[in-house]
Amino acid sequence: MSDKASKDFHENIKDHLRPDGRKPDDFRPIKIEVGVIKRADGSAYVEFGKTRVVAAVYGPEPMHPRHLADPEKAVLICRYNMLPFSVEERKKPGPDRRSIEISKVVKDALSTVVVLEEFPKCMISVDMVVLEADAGTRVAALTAASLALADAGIPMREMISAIACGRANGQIVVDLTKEEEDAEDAVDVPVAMSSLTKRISLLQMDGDLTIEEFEAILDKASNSCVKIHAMQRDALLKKYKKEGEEVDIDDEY
Amino acid sequence: MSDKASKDFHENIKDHLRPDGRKPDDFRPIKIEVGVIKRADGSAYVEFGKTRVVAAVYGPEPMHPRHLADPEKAVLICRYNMLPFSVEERKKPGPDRRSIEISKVVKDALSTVVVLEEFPKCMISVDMVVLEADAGTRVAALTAASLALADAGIPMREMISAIACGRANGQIVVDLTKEEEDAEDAVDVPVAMSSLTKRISLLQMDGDLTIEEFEAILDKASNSCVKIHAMQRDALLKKYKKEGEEVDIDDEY
Amino acid sequence: MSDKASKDFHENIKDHLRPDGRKPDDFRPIKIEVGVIKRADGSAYVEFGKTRVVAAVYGPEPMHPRHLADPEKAVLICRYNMLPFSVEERKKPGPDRRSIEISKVVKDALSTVVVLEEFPKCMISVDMVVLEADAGTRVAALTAASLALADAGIPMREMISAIACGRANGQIVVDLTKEEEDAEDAVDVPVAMSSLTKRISLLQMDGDLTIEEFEAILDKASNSCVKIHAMQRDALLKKYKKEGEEVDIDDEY
Amino acid sequence: MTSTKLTVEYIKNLLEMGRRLDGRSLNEFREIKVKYGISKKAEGSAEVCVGNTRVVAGVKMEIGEPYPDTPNKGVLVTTAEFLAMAAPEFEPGLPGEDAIELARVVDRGIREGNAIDMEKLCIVEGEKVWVVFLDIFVLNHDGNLIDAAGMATMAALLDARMPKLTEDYEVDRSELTDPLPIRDIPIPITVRKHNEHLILDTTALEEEVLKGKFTVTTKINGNLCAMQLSDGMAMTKEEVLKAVRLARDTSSRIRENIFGDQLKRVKKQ
Amino acid sequence: MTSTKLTVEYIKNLLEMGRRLDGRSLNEFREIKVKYGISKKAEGSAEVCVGNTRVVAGVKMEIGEPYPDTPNKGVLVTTAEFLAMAAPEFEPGLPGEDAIELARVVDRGIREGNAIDMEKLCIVEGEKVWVVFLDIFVLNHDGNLIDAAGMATMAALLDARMPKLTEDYEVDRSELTDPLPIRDIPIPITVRKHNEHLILDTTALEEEVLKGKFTVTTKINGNLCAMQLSDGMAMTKEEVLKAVRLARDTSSRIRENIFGDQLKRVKKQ
Amino acid sequence: MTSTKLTVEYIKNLLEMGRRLDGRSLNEFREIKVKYGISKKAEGSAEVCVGNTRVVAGVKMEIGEPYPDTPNKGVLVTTAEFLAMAAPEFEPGLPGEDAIELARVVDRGIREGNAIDMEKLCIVEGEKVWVVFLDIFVLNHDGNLIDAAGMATMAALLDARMPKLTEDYEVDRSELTDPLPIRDIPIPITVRKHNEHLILDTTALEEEVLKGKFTVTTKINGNLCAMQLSDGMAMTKEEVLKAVRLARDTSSRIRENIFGDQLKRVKKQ
Repeated sequence: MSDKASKDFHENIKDHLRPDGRKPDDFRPIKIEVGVIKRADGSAYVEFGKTRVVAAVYGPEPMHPRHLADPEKAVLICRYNMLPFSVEERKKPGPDRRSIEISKVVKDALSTVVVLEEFPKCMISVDMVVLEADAGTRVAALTAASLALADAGIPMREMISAIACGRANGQIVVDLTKEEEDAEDAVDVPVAMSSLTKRISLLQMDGDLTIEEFEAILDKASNSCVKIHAMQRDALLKKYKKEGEEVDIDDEY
Repeated sequence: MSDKASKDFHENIKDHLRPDGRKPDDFRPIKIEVGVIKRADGSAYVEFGKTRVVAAVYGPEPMHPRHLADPEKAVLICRYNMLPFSVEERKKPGPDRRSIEISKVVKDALSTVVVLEEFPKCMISVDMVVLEADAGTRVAALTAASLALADAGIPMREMISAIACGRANGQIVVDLTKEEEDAEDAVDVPVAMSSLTKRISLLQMDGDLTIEEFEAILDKASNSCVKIHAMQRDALLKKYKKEGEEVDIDDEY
Repeated sequence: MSDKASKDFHENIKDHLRPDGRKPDDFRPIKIEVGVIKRADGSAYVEFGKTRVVAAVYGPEPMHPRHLADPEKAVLICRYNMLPFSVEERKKPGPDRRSIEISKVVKDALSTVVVLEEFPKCMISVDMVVLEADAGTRVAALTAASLALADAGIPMREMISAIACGRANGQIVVDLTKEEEDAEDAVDVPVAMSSLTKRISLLQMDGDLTIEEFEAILDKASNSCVKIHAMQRDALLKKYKKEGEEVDIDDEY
Repeated sequence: MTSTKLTVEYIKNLLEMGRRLDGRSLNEFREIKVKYGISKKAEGSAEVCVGNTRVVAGVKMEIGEPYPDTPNKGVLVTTAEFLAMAAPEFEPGLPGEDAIELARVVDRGIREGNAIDMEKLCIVEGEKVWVVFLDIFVLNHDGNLIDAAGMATMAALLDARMPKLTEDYEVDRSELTDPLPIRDIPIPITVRKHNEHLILDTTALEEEVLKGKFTVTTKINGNLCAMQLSDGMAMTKEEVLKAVRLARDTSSRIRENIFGDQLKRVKKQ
Repeated sequence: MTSTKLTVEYIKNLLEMGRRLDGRSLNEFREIKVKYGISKKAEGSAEVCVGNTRVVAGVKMEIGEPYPDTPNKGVLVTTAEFLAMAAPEFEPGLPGEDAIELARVVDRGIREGNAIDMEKLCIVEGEKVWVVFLDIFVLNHDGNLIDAAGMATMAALLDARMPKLTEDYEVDRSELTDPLPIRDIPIPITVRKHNEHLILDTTALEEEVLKGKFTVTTKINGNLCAMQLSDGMAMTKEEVLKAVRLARDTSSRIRENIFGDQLKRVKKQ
Repeated sequence: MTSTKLTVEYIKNLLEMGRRLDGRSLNEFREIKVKYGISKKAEGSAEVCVGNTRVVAGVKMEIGEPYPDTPNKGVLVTTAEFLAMAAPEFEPGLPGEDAIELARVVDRGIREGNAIDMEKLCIVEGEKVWVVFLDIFVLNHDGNLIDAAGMATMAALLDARMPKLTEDYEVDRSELTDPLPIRDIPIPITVRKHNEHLILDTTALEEEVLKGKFTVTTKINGNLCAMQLSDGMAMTKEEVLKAVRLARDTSSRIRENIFGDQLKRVKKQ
């Protein structure tokens, strides 16, 4: 951003309080819990305000159907689903085009950190279920999925944390609600970043942004991901402490 | 049932004639025929009044797709289907949730008597088609399926006979018609019983019954199954006589 | 046809010009091109007036799923599809009953000339896509498919050429448009004929024809197929000349 | 060589001598049996057996909208299913290409042969018409399915009576009124070929040898109303014409035999 | 012998002595936990845990047309899905026969047990009624799914408040009004059998041994409103009656324990 | 090592030196050819070739209901299919996740870039609006499908003329009237990455090496209207911003080159 543009831009933005009383950089109340689905190899629950998501991991296990196996690495299978009663208007059960796309970008993001090469011919399944949706479900799902993989002991080079930032009611804000997403000028940018190399692996946008606005959003998002990551770590530690195990979580988690 | 309750209960019930002139314990005209589908390994036709069902059996043959084979026993596959023109309002062709459930309970019932362990990795298919439906299609289908299995020479520990009993127009009756099923107080209870050990392997109910009423229905149903079984035996004997074969039907059939 | 009948019949027919100014035996402007889809093993484009079709061939390659392979010959797979915007009223994407039937009759016709026995356990796929539809799409598709197979170097005993003839506005005509197909008395008869043995391998009809009329249509169709074949040959030669290859097309093409 | 292959070879040899396994002549049909009213819940229904081939068909009628281009005509919807019980090679599931082809060939025969007076099925032009559902099921497959299906469909149509229409255009099935308005009785006849021989009414075993088929549907007046060559058969022009004539003559004979009574009724109109 | 098989053998031996792996008596339930309002977007929702089995259910309401034969009643639509996350053996995709059976058994209990006063869901007779969607999801499978699903569904129904209806019959979800009219609290109880023993609330491991099941749903007054015997269990008449009584008594006890407060409210009406 | 693998290695080595197999520079596009009106039956249609990549798109318009939350706007429906003919690795059947992603990314560009003035497609507020169907088909896949699809879609929209609306709100396709109201020309540009290098317009072979992609769609005024990072690419913040600028500049250049005439028309409004 040029200095001039940056100055204009920041002057236009007033740090007024948001509809739910938050400041621009505030998250909604976040709750993260690990190990919530007993039968699964790993699982996590993530709550961003009224957005609530459960993720569970099975694997690695032999790929089936077998002809889809990759001889060089594990196949990562991600399924994001909203429960019919998680939204205002009942959603028909089963995947739709939106959920297929979200499943794909979540998988694409996770595949940048999971050490798939360690398990040729295998599959690792990640199921994400949205219990209640109030914006930010894909980033909550990805944050939960990343934790569930760690909980399942799947080797990862680093952790992934995700949050949506954007513009609403004239200012750049963090962790938008559905109400903010419905604002006239709203733009929502879900972003995922890795914990060590700080690389962005999920990034979507639709709306109308200048490059300067986008840059400001990206800044806020990457700062936010660092904070989310700290909460993910805490949740993992909490579970392992509870289980009375030797706590020795690698740096990347 | 306590003696008191039983007395009250039976006094309340008057053995009046039914809409089609039958007495409470009367079946509708029943017609049973074996060997009606030439290409099949076994088949049967059962008619309870205007309810008409054909069943045919193929197998045992190697299970396909192979990965669904059970290394310890044959897989029993049952498919119950109503033809589109078998009911008042045309039914769309193909399975629906109701027919999937009926296929399942019929399979569950048959699996208590068929000696599946004798054919590991195989499948035995039972197809049932309702040509015309006037209540009692699942019990007619199960009665026909059991015969078709016998006709196909599939080893069975005993035969299965089935009938629906229930309450209609204030009394406990046998083999309800659709008209009776539509009565204000109607409850329909399909029941299947085996021929030797007299064990119940299909039992469904929905409505509102006291335990005493249910007990009376169960009594009538088990008596009726004994009679149905005699007719099944006759039909089998008739076929084998026709074929001029040595008639040597085992006791269980 | 008896002489009398034939005379009567031909007198009834006046060789008046058609809605688009063509004479009864005239084709619409025909354009044929070979090698239009670069990734495919063979491909062709055929235009009969405003009817435009692309066909592409892949194979022979090992059949998958494997359990559908034929140990004695290659399996020929044909898929005919209309793009949603190829017709007046948008067609939902994906196969429907009409396109499944057309795919089948095209496959049946091609299977009379392709030397499938040379490639046991293999598959040869023929995809046909209708870009714009103005009657005669199946014969254009089959004409293109036959060329695409030749372009892919798949051994064929002879070439197949196809055209629709029929009755419209009181006379027997060649290569009907949609407008002619909508005439009160219209009957459309798609016909495919092979190049050497002149055998008919696709023939469909629905409408109302005397045997005499049908015979006249069949005559026109077989004459027309000979002309179509010449154009197919030219298109093949043109491609190979362009490529600067030694031109040595077998007689059957 | 498996026993099936041996049989197939044997059938081939017989055909070359103009003979068949069951002793019939090449253009002789098996016994045809028609049973009407196999489901009282249908507006019309019938079962047709051609030898061991067994097909049922039913007619159901509902109120629906006409197609925009035929606002004053009823709508015809035909489906067919080869039930898994009908042959070991049939798989359950959605109708495959053979069942779809059969339904469409039978449908075109009924439709283009003007079997039903579709204009009489118009209730309110452009708004409400009768929709006729024709559902065909193969119970046992012993060859020649299209012909059997065509006859079963025609029998079900001839059996059909229209349900009562209430004043506010609802269907009242408690009362059936007039017969369905039938104008013609098109019959499909399928011809197969072995060398120079044309063969009718093939059994399932014979169809192992004779893969290709050519179906010709003809009306009462001998006109052609539907044709379908398929399954990989190639015929010369002369063979096609010979087959068409054979089919027309056979169709006429069978129509007279199995629908003789109804034929008089239909012709009178 | 795999470790699972060993466990299965061990469970079998224990059952023969009338004992269970987790020390419970044969007709003893695990701890039941109910959590209401797990999705504020639903008209009603609840999660029920029975031991490690975890099921969520939600109620959504829309405006729709009544069935022609019940023009003055609302419509109930029940679906169930065994989420792939709930057990390694569950596959993603359309609900299988077990999930369909569960949905239908729970539905029949709610429907025939008159849990909802369906007449109060009529808006304009024959034209507009409330459609109640009951969606059930198994999050973790540790056995006894039907009972847990039945309780979760009942809890979601008791949690539900009706959305506001605008003057032109549109749903206004910004405001929830009265509770859904609940008339009864039917509870399904599933009985399994090992030799002469009847067993309640089985775990997933126990269900490896005890394949067959018999579910009995009873109303507040002790009347039976739904039954389902399935999964290949054969019982004598006497066993059936014994199981029915056991289920009825257990249902009554559990209803009192987990829905005690609501029970008073419902009984008062 | 297979020949493909060898090629892949060779491409990798070239890219490391900032070079490409076909001699282009890293941010150089192949020749782009646009052909309008490939189906006269469509309201608008076009074919775009980018090198050997070949994509067709068509516009069909129907009358439908608006979404409740945008009662005064038309409806846009975008589908995409990778035809089996387009590449040996494409399977027939329902669109897979890649085709769905492409359709949704292109759709968001058109929608959020305000390519169409959706308010002009309102006929009767809250009741009747034009539904615009955008159908995209890949005929030959030689890489960079999203960009080619975006251009083909935009070309089809610019080609489109609205059908006539009769007095009783029926579509009369015999007469096409005004052009579709186009307000902007958003163009998606996809950036791939190899080490520090950003690469544009990759071929199918290059995409064997460069799996991840980042698509940025920009409007005439240079604003961003859609982005999508996917296929397993991880970028630093700086790389993202560099890619966004590269995409914006390229988009502007290509818009001018292939839609120069229309651009003037659109800007004038």
